Amino acid sequence: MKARISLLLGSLSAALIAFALASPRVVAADKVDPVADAKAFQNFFFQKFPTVKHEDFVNGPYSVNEDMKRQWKEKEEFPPYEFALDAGKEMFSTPFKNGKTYADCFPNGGIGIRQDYPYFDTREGKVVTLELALNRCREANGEAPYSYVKDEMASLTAYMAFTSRGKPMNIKIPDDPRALEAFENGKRYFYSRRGQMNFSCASCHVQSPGERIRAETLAPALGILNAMPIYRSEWAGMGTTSRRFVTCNSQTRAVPLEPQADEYRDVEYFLSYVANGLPISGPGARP
Amino acid sequence: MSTTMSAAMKRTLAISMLLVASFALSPARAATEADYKAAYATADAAAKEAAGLRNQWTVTVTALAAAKKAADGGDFDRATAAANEAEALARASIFQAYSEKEAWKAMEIR
Amino acid sequence: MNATTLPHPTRRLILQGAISVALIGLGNLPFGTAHAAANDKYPEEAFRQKSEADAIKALYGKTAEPSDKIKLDAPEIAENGGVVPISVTTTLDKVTSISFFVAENPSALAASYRIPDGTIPAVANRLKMAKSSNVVAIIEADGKLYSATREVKVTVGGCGG
Amino acid sequence: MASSIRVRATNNGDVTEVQALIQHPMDTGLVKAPNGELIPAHFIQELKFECNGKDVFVANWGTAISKDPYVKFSFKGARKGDEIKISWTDNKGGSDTTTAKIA
Repeated sequence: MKARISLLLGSLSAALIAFALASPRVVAADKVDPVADAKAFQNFFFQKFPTVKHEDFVNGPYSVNEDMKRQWKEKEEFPPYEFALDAGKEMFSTPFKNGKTYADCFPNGGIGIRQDYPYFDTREGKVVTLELALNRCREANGEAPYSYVKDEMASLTAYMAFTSRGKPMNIKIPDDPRALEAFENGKRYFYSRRGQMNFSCASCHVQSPGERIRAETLAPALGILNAMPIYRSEWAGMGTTSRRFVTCNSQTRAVPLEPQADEYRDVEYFLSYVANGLPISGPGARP
Repeated sequence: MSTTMSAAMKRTLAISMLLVASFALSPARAATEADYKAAYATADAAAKEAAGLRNQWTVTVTALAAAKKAADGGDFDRATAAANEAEALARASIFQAYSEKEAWKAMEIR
Repeated sequence: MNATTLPHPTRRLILQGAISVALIGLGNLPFGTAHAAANDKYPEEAFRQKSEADAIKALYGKTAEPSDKIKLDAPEIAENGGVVPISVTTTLDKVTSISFFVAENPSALAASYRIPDGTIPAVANRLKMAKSSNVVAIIEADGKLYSATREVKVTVGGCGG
Repeated sequence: MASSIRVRATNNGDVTEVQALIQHPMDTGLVKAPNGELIPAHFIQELKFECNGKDVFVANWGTAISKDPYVKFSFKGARKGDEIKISWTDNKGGSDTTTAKIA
């Protein structure tokens, strides 16, 4: 019985791999051109939703669904992330045991800089996200790092995002082949199907934004991280970018990677870069 | 441009689903502990390969756990079936990882 | 059960306490001992009722008739069952109480507001809904009860996991 | 620690609009914790707003009120600078109170 199964398996995958290789879509590895990618990416959504103002894309599902926009406007009068914002402000000014504060770790004291994150660290040769920089600041000052998916990290990033509200996303790709590779790696992750559901981020956020998966309306991929961190009614709590990536993975039945894994840092780098110019709108309230 | 490709993708998904379903039905004489151990070993190896490709499926992990749980309970029929299912799922996720190395370009906004 | 000892218990209150305790023993309230919600006692009994009709009777002791002078605002599809923004406003006057009921919730009564005079008869709040259900707003105006109903669809989000 | 009650009261002419957001879990008692046990019911039962010595709004809440509850109402007869006292009590005897000036 065992032999029969592996024979069946072998022949099946051989046939399919042959088909995949012969398919017309196999192209030579083309040159990585982030500027062109960003332009194409933005134009795709501007044409798909001609009536949506460009800066509105940062409001996720609310930019493409009127009934939900009304519910959102009502919530924004007194948003549920108010507590996280106050907690973040308080934490930001509370000195560490060694007397230093987060302001000492960040340019401009950490105020109004969220739009520059994530950035490519040429010394480390990797993408550094705001959440990673916050934990590195804590560790450099002898404090224990926070969980990437829990409230403390969300409160800190909520306050830093709030101080950048309205500023256009401003992600830079230095002239460094490793930076281009990180951008390409992020793009590849964004478009690759995974999990038993066989979905990629693009299956939902490029092919069917504005449509519903049960109660949830899918947000367009353009500007999808501009509102991070978000208070989600679904979680009845705050969610960092890391928590969003981890939960999205498990919804497609893919085992999530560890928060701040290279793939997550690169896909955040890709998604933020293609949203350059669109305003920061965090912290956000979402379904 | 992308429509032909996604039809092909749908076919590969359908085939892998059919493959998984066929395992549940295959009639077998009562599986012994040895059968279970062999099935579990190959399933575990396939799952490790999938994890190495950073493309593990949650259902593979649950199927492996179900196999171990059934085996602990002495039900080697169910344990072996679950282990075989885990192997099939792991193989499907491995196949997905390899095919996506190129297939993702079809969906890319250009 | 609600044996909060009052500083100087009057005979009527003791009697009333005894009656409600006796009736609880019977399991249901054959006749409403509750009085208008206008008093400030927490309507424990009404919050325990499963069905909307029993909850209204326990809270107000009378039945309501629909009125088009009530504007009940509720989403057609709830963004999320845990946070459903519901608001009501009315042109009825002498309003003394506004309450919200979610028929399909484990217990129907969600909230009951006392509206002293001088307060505008309108309330906005965020409710939890177990599943798709009718949401009913009841307004007590000049001693009579009026109602408005909206259906709100609720389902989980996401694609599975 | 800051109060659990956030209030915004704005007056234009005769009508004062009051919004309140309260930090509270509002557990229904019907939800299972990750370890499988039921999280006991823990919810605000009464929320009272007083202004110039008079109750202007009293809320009696059950288990169907959202986590971090929000409520909005308006009332007449107050002026800018008047003070509103807000207090709540929950089914476990917990409570909190705060005051807010009408802007």
